Amino acid sequence: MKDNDIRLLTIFTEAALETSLVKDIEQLGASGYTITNARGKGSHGLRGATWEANSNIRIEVICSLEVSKQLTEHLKNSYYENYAMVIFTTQIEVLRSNKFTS
Amino acid sequence: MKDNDIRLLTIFTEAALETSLVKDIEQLGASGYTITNARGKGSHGLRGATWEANSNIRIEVICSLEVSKQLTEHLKNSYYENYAMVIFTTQIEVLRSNKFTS
Amino acid sequence: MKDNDIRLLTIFTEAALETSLVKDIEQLGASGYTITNARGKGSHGLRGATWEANSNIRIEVICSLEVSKQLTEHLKNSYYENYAMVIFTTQIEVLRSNKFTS
Amino acid sequence: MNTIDPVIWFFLFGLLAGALKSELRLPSQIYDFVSMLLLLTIGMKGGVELANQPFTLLLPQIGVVVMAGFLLPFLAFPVLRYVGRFTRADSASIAAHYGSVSVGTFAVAVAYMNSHSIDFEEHMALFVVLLEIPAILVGIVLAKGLSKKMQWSKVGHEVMLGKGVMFLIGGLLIGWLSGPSGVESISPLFFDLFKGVLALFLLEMGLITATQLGSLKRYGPFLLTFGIVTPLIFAVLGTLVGLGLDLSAGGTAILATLFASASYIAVPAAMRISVPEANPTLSLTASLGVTFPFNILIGIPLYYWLANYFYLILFS
Amino acid sequence: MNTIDPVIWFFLFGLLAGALKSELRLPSQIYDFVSMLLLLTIGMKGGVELANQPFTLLLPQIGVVVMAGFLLPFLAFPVLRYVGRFTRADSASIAAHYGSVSVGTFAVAVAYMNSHSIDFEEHMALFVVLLEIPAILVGIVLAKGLSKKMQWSKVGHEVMLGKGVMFLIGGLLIGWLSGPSGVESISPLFFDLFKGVLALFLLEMGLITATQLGSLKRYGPFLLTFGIVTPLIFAVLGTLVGLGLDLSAGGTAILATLFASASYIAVPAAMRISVPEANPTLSLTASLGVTFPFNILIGIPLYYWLANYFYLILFS
Amino acid sequence: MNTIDPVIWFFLFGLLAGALKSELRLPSQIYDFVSMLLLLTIGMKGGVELANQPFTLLLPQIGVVVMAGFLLPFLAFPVLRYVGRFTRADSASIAAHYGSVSVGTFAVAVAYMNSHSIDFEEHMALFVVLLEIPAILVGIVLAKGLSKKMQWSKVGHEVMLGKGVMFLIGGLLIGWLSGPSGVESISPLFFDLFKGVLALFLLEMGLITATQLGSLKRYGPFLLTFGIVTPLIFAVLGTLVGLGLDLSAGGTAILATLFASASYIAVPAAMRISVPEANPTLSLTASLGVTFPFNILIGIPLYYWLANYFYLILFS
Ligand SMILES: Nc1ncnc2c1ncn2[C@@H]1O[C@H](COP(=O)(O)O)[C@@H](O)[C@H]1O
Ligand SMILES: Nc1ncnc2c1ncn2[C@@H]1O[C@H](COP(=O)(O)O)[C@@H](O)[C@H]1O
Ligand SMILES: Nc1ncnc2c1ncn2[C@@H]1O[C@H](COP(=O)(O)O)[C@@H](O)[C@H]1O
Ligand code: NA
Ligand code: NA
Ligand code: NA
Repeated sequence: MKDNDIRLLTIFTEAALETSLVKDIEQLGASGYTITNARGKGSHGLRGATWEANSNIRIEVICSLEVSKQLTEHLKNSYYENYAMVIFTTQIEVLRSNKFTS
Repeated sequence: MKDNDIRLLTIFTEAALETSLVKDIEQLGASGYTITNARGKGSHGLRGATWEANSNIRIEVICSLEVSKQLTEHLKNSYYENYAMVIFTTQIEVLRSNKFTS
Repeated sequence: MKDNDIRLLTIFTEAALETSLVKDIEQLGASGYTITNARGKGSHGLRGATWEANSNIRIEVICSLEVSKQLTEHLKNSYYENYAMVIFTTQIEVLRSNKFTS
Repeated sequence: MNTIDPVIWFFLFGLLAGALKSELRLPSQIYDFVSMLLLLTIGMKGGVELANQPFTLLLPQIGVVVMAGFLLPFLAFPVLRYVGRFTRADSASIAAHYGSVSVGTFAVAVAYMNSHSIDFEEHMALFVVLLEIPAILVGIVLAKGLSKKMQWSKVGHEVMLGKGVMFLIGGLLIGWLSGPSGVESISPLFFDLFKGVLALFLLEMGLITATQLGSLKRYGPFLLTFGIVTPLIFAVLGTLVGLGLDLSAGGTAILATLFASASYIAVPAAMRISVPEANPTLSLTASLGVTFPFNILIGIPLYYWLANYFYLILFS
Repeated sequence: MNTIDPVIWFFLFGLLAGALKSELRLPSQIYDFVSMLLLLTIGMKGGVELANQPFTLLLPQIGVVVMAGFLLPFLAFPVLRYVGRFTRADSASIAAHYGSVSVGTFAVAVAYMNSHSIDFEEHMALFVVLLEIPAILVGIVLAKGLSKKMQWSKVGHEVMLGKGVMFLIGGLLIGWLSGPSGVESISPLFFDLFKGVLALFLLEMGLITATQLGSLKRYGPFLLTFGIVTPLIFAVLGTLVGLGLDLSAGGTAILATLFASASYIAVPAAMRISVPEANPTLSLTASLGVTFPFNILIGIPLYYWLANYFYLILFS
Repeated sequence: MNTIDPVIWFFLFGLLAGALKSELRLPSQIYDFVSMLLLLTIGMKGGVELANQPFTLLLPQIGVVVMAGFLLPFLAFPVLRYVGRFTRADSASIAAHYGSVSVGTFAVAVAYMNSHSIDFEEHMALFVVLLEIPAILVGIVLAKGLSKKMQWSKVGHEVMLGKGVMFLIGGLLIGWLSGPSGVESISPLFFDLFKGVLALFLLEMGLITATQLGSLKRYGPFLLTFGIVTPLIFAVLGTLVGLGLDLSAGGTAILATLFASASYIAVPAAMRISVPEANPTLSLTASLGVTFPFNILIGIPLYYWLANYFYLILFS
């Protein structure tokens, strides 16, 4: 597998989904994830992180192109309709890329 | 409009500018933004987030190439000279890209 | 030097390394860095940021391709074996790129 | 002027600061901390009281209150669905908010009784815990129907183990197991600071309420009306139940306040996960933007007046 | 040794820990919280005092103090511009810092008076609020000129609604509206813990001051001299004003301290937005790196001695 | 039931909530704050006591305790290396954890003595500071050998200037310099709230301990045995040392608790930097997952019983 098959999948979404999404990410075969707290605005309005209910998180998953596609598809079907959520992928070069594609 | 016309514009800057920048971002037609707290160092010295006055933020805006150019131009003219600020763009692939280009 | 020689180097690692890594980054010639707090999971297990000892940080360094290679090499040799650490680079376009390559 | 509790001034100050778009904020972790202290302390107060009296004596009251918790959402739901013309999910979600209780409102009611030297049954705190949960379950059933597919264990987990409920129950257990003399050593933090902590909490509630006012305009007069009329009706029910359970006037007023209050911590979190198609803005606008300020500014004194009034009518 | 207040030891400990490059830090939200408690409490103290006495009696004092707030920056500006050779923006910004006041310094002065059982007028807290703002407006005019283009409404918003000023004013209003008996219920948090909260605040201030020492070296002897001489001169002016207003020796010393102190919360924030071309490092180095430690370690006792000395000279 | 301290109930509640995978959490900065208050207060208590008695009288005790701090890791190391079959780095790191002390355990021991009205020497807090560091140095030497290449100045910096040690030493100095009357003004925050703050700390410790239980299963019975037997043996040593130093029964029990306790703040941080090849999960599983709960639930009463028992045997 080539280096450029590695993607960084980034999700901006509601903090309330953290437990649920982490489960999904692990089940769909990603080797890990990184989460930071965030605030923001989008089509679901202002989410200013004043309190839990309107806090966002920012999840990053380094994974193979394939897993990234599956994850995106799954998230789109499960959450996109009812939750504030944005998903995008970036092409990256990662050290020891095999760690993320096994 | 094609997918690869979507950009992720990232800004590292002083926390004091948050209100001001959010206004600019909305006025220049971006559909949203995401903000996280940060600390760092650059040509304006150490900004260690010990307190409000030397805290940084990290703003991400997903937008069309065009809006990204206008935003960059505007931020450069309005803030670059007097504030700690770094701006860069990344090429990304975003789910439902039309949401960010309308 | 051309614009596309600029890289964004991102490091996900243990919060305990912050002081040490900042020193390395400066010594290897990067012009700055940005740090955010994070939590996550990887081959070293869950790092949930419940307390200092299992908190992560997310370091971003904008630098020339060359510096990014040197930094990656140095970090790999110094920390990769014994610490939870992930490193990757993204191609970016940065405003006033000469600021980061001098 | 001095008859208004200072904690209410904190709320109004927060509201004003929010309306003026000031940058004033309680740091988010401080807000979490302050909420947590409120929940733990209220739980502990209830627990200490439980340690003071035979549990069995309370059983009838407990039974009635829990039943009320299951019934209240059924009263609100049809109004929302057929008068308000909300979707089924939205109606169910809002009904769950109003069937459940607001811990912050309870704390203000307790502060009101204390500062007017009105006696009340200390075990009212127990009812906060009891009323928190049933409405959530009813809300989910109203939204989804009673299908076999419902993952009740997941829902139960979500509801019982959410932060709000856990801190209340934890406080209750700790207070009960430690007893009145046991908690003495920790009372400087949990009990002596309580009113000040409540003040900070209300400051932030004022700021949050201010952010709801925008959506209030958008969702129009129905939510405004609903958010005032429902607590009034529920308070009357609460007053009757309180008198029926032989509570003091103070205790009756607090029970009325609980019936009248709408959740904005435990229920929104549970609904977001279990009924995701419900729009959280609707329920929060009503419960936080209308009912919460109404209750703490006007409701509580009114419900106390009501309790006394009914007392007079019924018992003299 | 026991005559040094423990809160000062907290400051010195923070300074030492910072100088040693220790990893010691107050979590940022805790620092925000602690600052907020200081501001609210100081505001409330002033407000309670306002409730105690007819407002009109204070009007003359208020008038004089506000006028002083407008005048002080004009004294500092030419020195900075023509002796210090700073740019116009930098001179204006530093002048605004020194014309305004430091809430932390005020709190230490109050602690000093209390621990030496020195009486002072409790409404001094009101002057903190009054002196906070005028210097900011003067600073902006000094930097930009009095052009018609100035967006004064935006500036006013920025200045009045910044966190520091809002918490002070909010506390003042709450204290005033609640009165002395009203605030009693929240006093365990706001008043009893005050000194301990001040200790934590000063610990962090010590850490922050330590980070300024580096830039102090860079910007050389002028800032050092300015940061010591200005408070001394302003303190003499404050002493004269205090005696002129018939304040007690303690009250006079506190007014002198206010004049002598330089802002590091409200003014930096306002200048960053309204006079962005001013270098914030310069003003913070002077106000935090020099004047703050000078005032709390040496200034306050000195100003109290000064007040007594002038008293003797003038009134005997 | 009432004989169990409420702070222990907080720990058990945290443990339960963690085991149930509830979302309950102390916000991270609040946990930092709460730890910091514990460390500062314990340091200050020790410092105030130092101010009360001639330092020279304590010198023999100090000498013995520091020596013990250097010796204890040497006892644990061979067991870990040759019975537990851990790598040299892991054995050294775990030995350092057990040679050092746990501030949380100390605080619970003090709370235990207080709530049972048992007298003890107040300067025990000084021993916490003294026992914190030697084991770290020994651990590093055990892992790396005594090579000339060791950057001792870097290690010393790391160890002395880490947050835990700095707050303890800072508190000690502040308490010592301020003296008993000096700290009075800050005692509402630092001393009156202490037990409540400890309760919150233990709640979070319960949650953290629960997360260690998973790894406990993985690393099997050796760590479990080691984590119970080591404190028992070290406690006996501590009891003998305490009696040899002529401490009271309460003081002896606290010294035994210190010997028996294992660090989970200062040592893990130092080891992570100085002995990176040691697996931090192993030492934390043992110290947090086994020894900490064992000590606070069973150990402390047992050590007090032990101290009395030895007293009887030896002195009657
Ligand atoms: N154009 C955008 N650029 C950056 N972040 C966005 C954008 N749109 C939405 N977001 C983030 O994604 C979250 C959910 O978006 P939405 O579902 O559009 O409300 C928002 O709260 C923002 O944090
Ligand atoms: N080379 C860099 N890499 C990553 N972040 C940077 C870099 N330079 C500056 N920054 C960030 O951008 C902020 C403002 O930069 P500056 O205007 O150069 O002081 C800094 O405080 C850093 O957070
Ligand atoms: N596949 C991944 N995607 C995103 N972040 C990751 C991934 N793997 C590891 N990380 C992050 O990098 C840290 C260290 O990784 P590791 O050394 O694999 O334990 C983790 O705690 C995560 O925050
Ligand atoms: Na209700
Ligand atoms: Na001044
Ligand atoms: Na030990």
